[in-house]
Amino acid sequence: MNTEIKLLVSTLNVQDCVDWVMSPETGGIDVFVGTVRNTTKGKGVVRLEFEAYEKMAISEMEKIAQQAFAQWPVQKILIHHRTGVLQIGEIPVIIAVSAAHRDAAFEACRFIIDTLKQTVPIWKKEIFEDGEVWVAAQP
Amino acid sequence: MNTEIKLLVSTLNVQDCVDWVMSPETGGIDVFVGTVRNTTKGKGVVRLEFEAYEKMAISEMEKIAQQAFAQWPVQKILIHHRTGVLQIGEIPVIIAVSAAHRDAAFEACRFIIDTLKQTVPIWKKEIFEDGEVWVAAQP
Amino acid sequence: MKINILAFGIAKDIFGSSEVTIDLANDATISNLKYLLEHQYPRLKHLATYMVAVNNEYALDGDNIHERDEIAIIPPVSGG
Amino acid sequence: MKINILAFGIAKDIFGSSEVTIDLANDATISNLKYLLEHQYPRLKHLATYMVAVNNEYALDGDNIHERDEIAIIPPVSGG
Repeated sequence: MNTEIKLLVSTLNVQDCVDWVMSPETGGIDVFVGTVRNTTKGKGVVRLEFEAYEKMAISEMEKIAQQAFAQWPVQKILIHHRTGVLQIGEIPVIIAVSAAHRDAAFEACRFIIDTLKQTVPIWKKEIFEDGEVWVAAQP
Repeated sequence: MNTEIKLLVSTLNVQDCVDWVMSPETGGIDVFVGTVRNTTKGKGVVRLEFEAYEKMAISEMEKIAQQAFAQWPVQKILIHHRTGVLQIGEIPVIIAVSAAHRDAAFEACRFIIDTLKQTVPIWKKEIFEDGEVWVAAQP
Repeated sequence: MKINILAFGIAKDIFGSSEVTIDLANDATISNLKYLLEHQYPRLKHLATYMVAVNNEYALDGDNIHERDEIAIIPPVSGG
Repeated sequence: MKINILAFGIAKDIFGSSEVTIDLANDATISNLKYLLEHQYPRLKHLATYMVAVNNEYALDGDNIHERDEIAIIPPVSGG
């Protein structure tokens, strides 16, 4: 298999992700690591909560990986996404892409995170000191 | 300090690099991991040897980092480069860039590896079964 | 036909539940479903947008709903 | 003046040493140095290109060389 796509409730590990996509034919790996910021639009964030429609989220992430394989000469694609409660500095998502040459890895990785944010049924709630909001839900 | 630039003789560690660039203000980290491929132009590679003009290499990498800070709103930049003998699958270079927003991290990371390959005085010798060659030296 | 509707994110808050049951005509479309839901849960109309998924695929307004289809309300996603 | 020249990568192979000493006029330029080196080590002319660094900075052909400058021959780089 050249994809590993998982929703996880435990801490994501960057080294494991790099190790999984690496092979003797690999010349370059691009890794995107999302992290929980302490502010959003200038307002202090206490924590985030992620919820997923799990089966469909996996299937949409697999589609994105297949689109990336169709567009760039990449070798392996890994997408790990957290669900549940995340504190500041924790990692909601890791995307790792290996390729013989780096341009393909960079471009596919950026395509995957950009598309994931548009199509994959995962929702993020920001918890502030004085309330909470589902991100992007309201106009 | 918002840069960490090192030439190292021991194995590079991706997790350490991500941990170093991450801060509570970080929303996204892009990491480029170079790896030693088992072939070059269809010919089997046995191992690589990297040599650096150390003081100048550090100073040129620092310049590239400063150019990246001038062009993109990024927070921290790490460049770790190996010297010495590397086997297939080992990591010659890790570049990690953190930013509040992912576009800046992706663009700065790609700029740094592209520029590093053009200007930083580090040389790579490919060792084949039947000989060896300094990469890019001959026309 | 009785159809169970799964709800996620803000839709779960609007429905007050992660699953609601709606009575639909046998040849109902996604459009018909949205109309009924928006009548019963007017706050749905205040979302930036929302989609309906049928059997884990995004559906179009004209698509028909069949008994035993897995239907889910997909408010604007915000993963990553 | 006697100037030590550091060599790296293929330049080290061409010189047969990581450091050679060249006798230069006091007002010598990078161009003068390259001319002398290429005379003494003709294989330098077969490189794709090469640069000279003075005190850890890339130098131009017209730049002057001073006693105690740290001079290095920089064949095409291939890091990363």
